[in-house]
Amino acid sequence: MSLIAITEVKKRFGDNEVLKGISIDVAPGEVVAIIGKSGSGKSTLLRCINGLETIDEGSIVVAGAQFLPDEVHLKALRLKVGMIFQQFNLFPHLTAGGNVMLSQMVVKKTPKKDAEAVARKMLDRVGLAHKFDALPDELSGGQQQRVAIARALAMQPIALLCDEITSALDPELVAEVLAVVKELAAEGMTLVMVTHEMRFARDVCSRVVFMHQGRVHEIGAPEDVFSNPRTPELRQFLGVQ
Amino acid sequence: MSLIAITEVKKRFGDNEVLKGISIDVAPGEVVAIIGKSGSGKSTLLRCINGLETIDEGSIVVAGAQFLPDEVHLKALRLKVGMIFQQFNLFPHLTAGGNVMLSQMVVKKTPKKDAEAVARKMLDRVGLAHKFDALPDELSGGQQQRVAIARALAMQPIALLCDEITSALDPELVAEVLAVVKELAAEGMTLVMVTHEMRFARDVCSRVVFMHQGRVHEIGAPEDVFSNPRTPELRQFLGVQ
Amino acid sequence: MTYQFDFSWLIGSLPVLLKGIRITAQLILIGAVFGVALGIACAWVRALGPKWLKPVVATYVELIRNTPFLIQLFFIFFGLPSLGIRMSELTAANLAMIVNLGAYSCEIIRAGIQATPRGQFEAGASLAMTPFQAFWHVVLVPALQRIWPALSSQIVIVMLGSAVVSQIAAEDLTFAANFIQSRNFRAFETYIVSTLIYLALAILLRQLLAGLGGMLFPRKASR
Amino acid sequence: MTEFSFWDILRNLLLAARWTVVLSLVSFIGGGIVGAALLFLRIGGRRGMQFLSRGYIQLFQGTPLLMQLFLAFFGLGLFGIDVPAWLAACVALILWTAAFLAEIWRGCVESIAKGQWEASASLGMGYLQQMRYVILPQALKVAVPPTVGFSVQVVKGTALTSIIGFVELSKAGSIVTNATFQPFTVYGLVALIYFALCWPLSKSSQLLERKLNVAHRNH
Amino acid sequence: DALSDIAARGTVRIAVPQDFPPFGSVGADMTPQGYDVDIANLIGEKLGATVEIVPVTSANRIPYLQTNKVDLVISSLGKNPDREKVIDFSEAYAPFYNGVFAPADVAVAKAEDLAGKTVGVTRGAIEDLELTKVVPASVEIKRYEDNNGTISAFLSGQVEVIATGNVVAAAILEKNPPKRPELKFLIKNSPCYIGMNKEQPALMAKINGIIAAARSDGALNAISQKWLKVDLPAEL
Ligand SMILES: Nc1ncnc2c1ncn2[C@@H]1O[C@H](COP(=O)(O)OP(=O)(O)OP(=O)(O)O)[C@@H](O)[C@H]1O
Ligand SMILES: Nc1ncnc2c1ncn2[C@@H]1O[C@H](COP(=O)(O)OP(=O)(O)OP(=O)(O)O)[C@@H](O)[C@H]1O
Ligand SMILES: [Mg+2]
Ligand SMILES: [Mg+2]
Repeated sequence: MSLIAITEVKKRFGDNEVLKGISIDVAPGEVVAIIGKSGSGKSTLLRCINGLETIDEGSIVVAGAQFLPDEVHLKALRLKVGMIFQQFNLFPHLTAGGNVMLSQMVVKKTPKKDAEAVARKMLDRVGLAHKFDALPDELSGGQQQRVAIARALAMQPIALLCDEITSALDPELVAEVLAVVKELAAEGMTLVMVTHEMRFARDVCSRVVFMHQGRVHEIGAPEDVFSNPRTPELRQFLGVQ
Repeated sequence: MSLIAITEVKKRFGDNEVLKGISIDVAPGEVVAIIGKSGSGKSTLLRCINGLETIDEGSIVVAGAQFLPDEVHLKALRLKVGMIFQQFNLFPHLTAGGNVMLSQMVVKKTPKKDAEAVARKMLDRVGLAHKFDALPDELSGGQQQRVAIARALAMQPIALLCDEITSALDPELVAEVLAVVKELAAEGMTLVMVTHEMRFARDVCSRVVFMHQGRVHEIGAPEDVFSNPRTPELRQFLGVQ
Repeated sequence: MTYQFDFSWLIGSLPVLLKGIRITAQLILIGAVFGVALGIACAWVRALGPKWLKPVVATYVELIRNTPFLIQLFFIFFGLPSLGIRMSELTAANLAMIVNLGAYSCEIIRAGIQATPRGQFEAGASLAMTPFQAFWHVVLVPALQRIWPALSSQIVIVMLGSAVVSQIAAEDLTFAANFIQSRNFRAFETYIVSTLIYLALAILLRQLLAGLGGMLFPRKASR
Repeated sequence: MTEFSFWDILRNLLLAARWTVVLSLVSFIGGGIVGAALLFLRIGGRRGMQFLSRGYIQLFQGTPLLMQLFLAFFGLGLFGIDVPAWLAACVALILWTAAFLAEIWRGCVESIAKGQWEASASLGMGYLQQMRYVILPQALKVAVPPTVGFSVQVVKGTALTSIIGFVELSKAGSIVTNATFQPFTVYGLVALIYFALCWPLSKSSQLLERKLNVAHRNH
Repeated sequence: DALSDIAARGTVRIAVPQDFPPFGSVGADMTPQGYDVDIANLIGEKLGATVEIVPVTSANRIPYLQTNKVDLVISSLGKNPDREKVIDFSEAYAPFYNGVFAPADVAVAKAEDLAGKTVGVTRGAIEDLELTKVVPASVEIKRYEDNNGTISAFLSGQVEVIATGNVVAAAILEKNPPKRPELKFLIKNSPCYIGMNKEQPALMAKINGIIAAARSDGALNAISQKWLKVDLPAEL
């Protein structure tokens, strides 16, 4: 059974139809890479899965529960699916530890002590146990992004959505973030990630989705997609003649 | 005889000695690339040459005239040496033409008509004759940077300092700016440029300076520096083992 | 100049002055705490609150910002009783200050909220927070930090503006000054002294607010 | 004793509002000129001048306008300078307005990116040239909304000149109240007239701000 | 000196109240009118000088005089030793009985009855100074900036009891207010004097002469009749 079932999803911004009927099923433990040109709708798709945008048609079912845009359903959905952003979006007024603790305490009403224990564990998992008391400003971009991952993990989601999480990083910092993601994948976390790191997508992902103009243009195992692009659009995108 | 003679220059910000005794001679018509890690003092060096920072020790002599930090000497220095910045720093309230005309009229008291003629010539030289009346806001980053070059050229400097002038540009716009610089070099302009474009440095420059921790760590012809890095620091910086 | 300055009255008038200082301090303390709280509530309404409340808050803010504090004070003290709402002059002064600061701080805080990157709000949402939780825990503190200097200035301005509450017999520092000079006729000396006290209070208040800001908000790492 | 009709009240208040308007205009224009001078001293002057202008701003922003008015009127008189109420009101309001405008404008000048100073310096311009041709034209644009916004404070500040016997709108309000015993009507009208004077100013300040922000976001 | 200054100038500047009917208030065209205004005009006439009327409040009338912004204060000014240290007073020119007023249903007959009550007065007025002396400590005195504040506070019910002049209360009554101030007891008979700067014997003599003449030729009585509706009391 699929963990995330996306069926014929359409999304318009005014007259601009950004998603033109997307269907993807993600099985538990799968790591799906979404690739495509700028403006093809990748971010919009992830945002719809997380309920940050409402969809106009189609359905999104996560772990058997249909997504509806009211507060109770949204909360339930977001407890299941975590999201990590390109711009990290750490809370600047809280320490790394505070960032990881906040939503546990506020949303799940976890007692402070337990939340702190979880936070320490999660920061350790991303290799930042020693930065518990550092403010975001005192961290490098790579470290900030790893804190953001720890923050999402602390909510114990069953899947993680990652939107170009290394694009805002200096080249030398990309590796440390990807290493963490790779480990998560190895541990069996379900991941849907928009990425420009083709190498990484090929090595780590179980499936690759190529989006083009609001549609799933090609989908398949990474070997197939990267070695045998069938459409001229994908070929052009990958830069192979 | 050297056009720019930098001798044992030291510069401190508080306790932080950023330049620890720099000596470089630049001959007329030379194109010098300065490379090095972030924080190694490259920008600070350029800013000292242009008198935007005062130096603590050593001397900087441009075209035979010693640099002293009073307004008369500063003005004389800056008439000889133009500077172009990473962030373009165009004057947003003036058109492209106005940007190129302003300093001629204000500093050199050139009559408006002559200044306009020079401005048109310079904008033409950077391929933007048709953008004379455009405001900076209406130009792409690459175009803005080319206007900045035209603006500096309009003062008829004997040398140009360029501080990472392509770093703030989207990749597709880098080429158009570098093309202009290449042409300037071919025409015999003396250039000192901080750059991350190794390929460009290798192709266009006559000498490459590798700065490390406030010192000139290696200096030489591009072939030598890039093909035969002698120090481990340069090797690491260039990413060769 | 024939006028002879005479500050001998100062000793005898000290209790009156001290009481005036106490009342002024008390007014600004209560005014600032509740005024800023009201401002936060209004800013929330304008940013995220229910639709029907927005025009109400907008009208309130515009009315207050475009009429003199003195007139607002007269309305509360002399006007409201005709609707059967009666209060002591101190309560009226406090209320007027809260209402006044509430409107100004609403606008200031709203500007701080608007400058918050959208991503902050979305990060909160994606961690399953409700809009209110995201506002309260994620958006508010950085927004307050951003506008703290502006808010501090406004609080000082309201403190100085409170000089007019003496008009409704609230016994603040200006009242003390007027009271003393109505007895000793040493108007200039009295006003110079009270002006200096106001200056000291303003400087002190600014320092206090700066200190409070340092306590409330994490220091940015210097880069 | 004379009876006041509603129209008498309104007419008298409106007549007094003329003085509020005149006083506001004079304070604002005068304050602008003095404020500009202060601004130059504050950011470009010599050390001593910077210190003085900072002290000035501290003093006028740190004491109630009420006290300033009183001291300007009676204090100057003490030194044998005979100032009529309208002059004292203008002087105090101008000095007070100048202190605030200088601070507002300083913020605007400082909001201009450092790169603008550096670019113009590297083109050989001197301090005054940079100010005149590069910084001020940009700062002026940024300064328009907060300046218009502050004009509202000036209009409201004129209410306090009643303390030195200047009969403007507020004072007329209390006088008329005392002759009619209708505080609710009179103060209601007074508030309305102030609102009618101030609201267009606040509103245009907001609109200008929005317009300039949009222009900023274009790039 | 002040008298020759006035003569040289040709105008005499006189401070009058603007918020204190019937001594000084405004007509429908905002011109000052009242007992004090008529006295000011009378004095101007006798001095042979144009009168420049300067409206003041009880809070600022003395500073006006001290800074030479006015030559005379005719502003229902009461005399007491403290004040006499700072300025000089002429002969009395108007009667003034100040008392304690309240609506009919408030039971007060003497100062002691005020215990525990709140009384409104105008700060710095003579009734403020006198009341402060005579009432028990448990009385709360609310001191308003000007008469306007005191009267508004009474009419809006912010205070139940006020201390003011009998004629002031009468003027209020005349307007049929929602609350009717009735005399409970008199505090003091404190006639009004004209205030002027110290050490001006020539001016003082001149003013006293004018007052004496007005008293004898009935001019003063006429003003009293006009604004107070009674004859000038004998003790004046
Ligand atoms: N909130 C919005 N309102 C209007 N249009 C939007 C909005 N968000 C996205 N769009 C439009 O939707 C289209 C797809 O945007 P989206 O961000 O999903 O693309 P993307 O594939 O993530 O691109 P990129 O690689 O640049 O991030 C674009 O044309 C964009 O302009
Ligand atoms: N105005 C300043 N005040 C204090 N320290 C400064 C200042 N400008 C630069 N520095 C410090 O000087 C050092 C060198 O900075 P500089 O900008 O010259 O480096 P750079 O080589 O140009 O780096 P990048 O490649 O990042 O531009 C850095 O450590 C920086 O923090
Ligand atoms: Mg995207
Ligand atoms: Mg640099």
